[in-house]
Amino acid sequence: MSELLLIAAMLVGFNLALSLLAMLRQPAASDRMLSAQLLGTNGVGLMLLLAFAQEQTGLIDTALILALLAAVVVIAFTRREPEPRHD
Amino acid sequence: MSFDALLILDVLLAALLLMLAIAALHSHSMHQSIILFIVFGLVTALAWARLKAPDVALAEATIGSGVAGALLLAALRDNRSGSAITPSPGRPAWQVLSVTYLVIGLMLTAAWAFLDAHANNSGPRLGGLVQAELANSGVGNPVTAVLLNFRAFDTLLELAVLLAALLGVLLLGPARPAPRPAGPVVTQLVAWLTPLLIVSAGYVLWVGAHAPGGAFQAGALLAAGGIIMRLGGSRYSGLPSGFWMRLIAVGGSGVFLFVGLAAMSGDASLLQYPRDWAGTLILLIEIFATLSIAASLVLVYLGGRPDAWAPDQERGHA
Amino acid sequence: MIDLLSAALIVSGLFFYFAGTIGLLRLPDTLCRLHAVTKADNLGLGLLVFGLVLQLSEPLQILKVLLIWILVLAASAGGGQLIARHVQRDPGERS
Amino acid sequence: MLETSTLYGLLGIVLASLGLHAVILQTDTLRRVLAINILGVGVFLVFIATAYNGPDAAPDPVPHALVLTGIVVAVAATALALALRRRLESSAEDGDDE
Repeated sequence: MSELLLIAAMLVGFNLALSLLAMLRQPAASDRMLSAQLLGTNGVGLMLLLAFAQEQTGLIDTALILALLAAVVVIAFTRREPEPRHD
Repeated sequence: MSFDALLILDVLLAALLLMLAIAALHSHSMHQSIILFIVFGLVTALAWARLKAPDVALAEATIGSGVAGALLLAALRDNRSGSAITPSPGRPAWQVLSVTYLVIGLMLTAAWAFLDAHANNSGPRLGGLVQAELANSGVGNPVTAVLLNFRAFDTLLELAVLLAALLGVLLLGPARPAPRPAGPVVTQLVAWLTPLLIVSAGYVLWVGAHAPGGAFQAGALLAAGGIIMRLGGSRYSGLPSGFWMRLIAVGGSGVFLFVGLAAMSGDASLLQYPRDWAGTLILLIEIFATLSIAASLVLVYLGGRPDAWAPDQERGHA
Repeated sequence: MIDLLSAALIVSGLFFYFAGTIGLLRLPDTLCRLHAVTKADNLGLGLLVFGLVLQLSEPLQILKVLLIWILVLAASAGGGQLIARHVQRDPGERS
Repeated sequence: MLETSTLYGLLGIVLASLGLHAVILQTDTLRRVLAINILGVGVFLVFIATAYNGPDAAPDPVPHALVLTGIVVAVAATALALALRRRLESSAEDGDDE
């Protein structure tokens, strides 16, 4: 079983690298955010696989926090228009 | 076989980090650079996980990638509203060349030193000492034991550094204007995400005593809650006003110092907790440190003195 | 038996991960890519999560791992909306 | 045979050099702040790589605690640098009236 987990972790790593290549090819801002989201999902999956493969349950918490921050980062990405009025 | 798969993963992660760093440093668009930097933080967290440093992975994800990314994105907004940055001409060739050679020389020296130290891995290690003394520290997580007991003085000064940075930011001027109220999607996301962030901050703080986690990660998670409330259009980002806000901002270093000094009333020296009380005192310090760290990070995210910083009675006139 | 099921779920999860990335690389415009990424990747993570949950026995751990999937689903649903809106607002796109 | 700790340690040195190079040579202040952060991550990698004791042994917790401290100090410095940069830009815009 742990063999499978390790190979799965490696493959998700490959996928992460592919997503990054896709990201670097995209000139448009929204595509970059989309690729970042994809990288986030991959990262969460890889962190989970490492938690099981290395038998470090603490990494499950880290994966959970990464998932939470993925949502935070999405908000930070899309809300960046300057404020027109001053108060 | 199994070892090989992990080694390939390591090489992949290393290549990813290099690519991300180069792209982030040299991409044409600053927006792209910052997104790449946030992804760089994510991959770094994976590298920490591979090196069996889950505490650092958690801190990197929350602080190094999350809060620092949000700070940089907010700073990017300053560009558009503020003065246009003059596209400065590139450096002269002799500067580029000499700096490049110098840095390459430094890099090779450092690599040689690292490999040499690595080959003669015989120097004294503190790790064994930490494991031996862990039972006396009051907590079960060795990293928390180092941070809040064995080297508590460093952590106290670290909180002081954070406080100094906060004071610096506050002195430099007023906060950025609040973003306008958000649309329904963001409002909804913020509404369910903020309570989850608060609950997980509490969890990470509590779990830090015996597993990866602790005050810094918890504080950064709380701060993330404040930051998205701000992005959702909340003017005060969930911060209290005036007196209470100032009290929370200094509370972390204050309680830490107080406990450290109180420990001296016996025969002990500064920050040398009584053994039976260590666990409780560490938790007490960590609770206040978490609140302080969260408030400081949100305040520096605002980019300066918010209106609510003023004493309560002045706010009515402003 | 459980191990076999778990392995099958993990492998199919990986398949959808790759499908999502290929979608990102090959599909012609942003909205198509958005569709591919948000659907395929979340399914991939979901299968992975269920495959891993089968190996756990502690209820708290199971709850946390499932929560991860729910969080990513919600983030990606919200994120998909916001990015689609971003595309609509300025179709020209500065780079 | 390449070891995990050697790989990450050398990677850290390369990243720190890339960061240092960009801190000195880039002209945009925001990018320089970003470069300092990458320099920091490179240094942290060297620390954590030396703490690593192989896949089966527990790593040394002292460098982990040092790096945790470092991450917080880095973000504090980043925040201060960005606030200074904002002040710099607003005074460049307003001239000398402040």
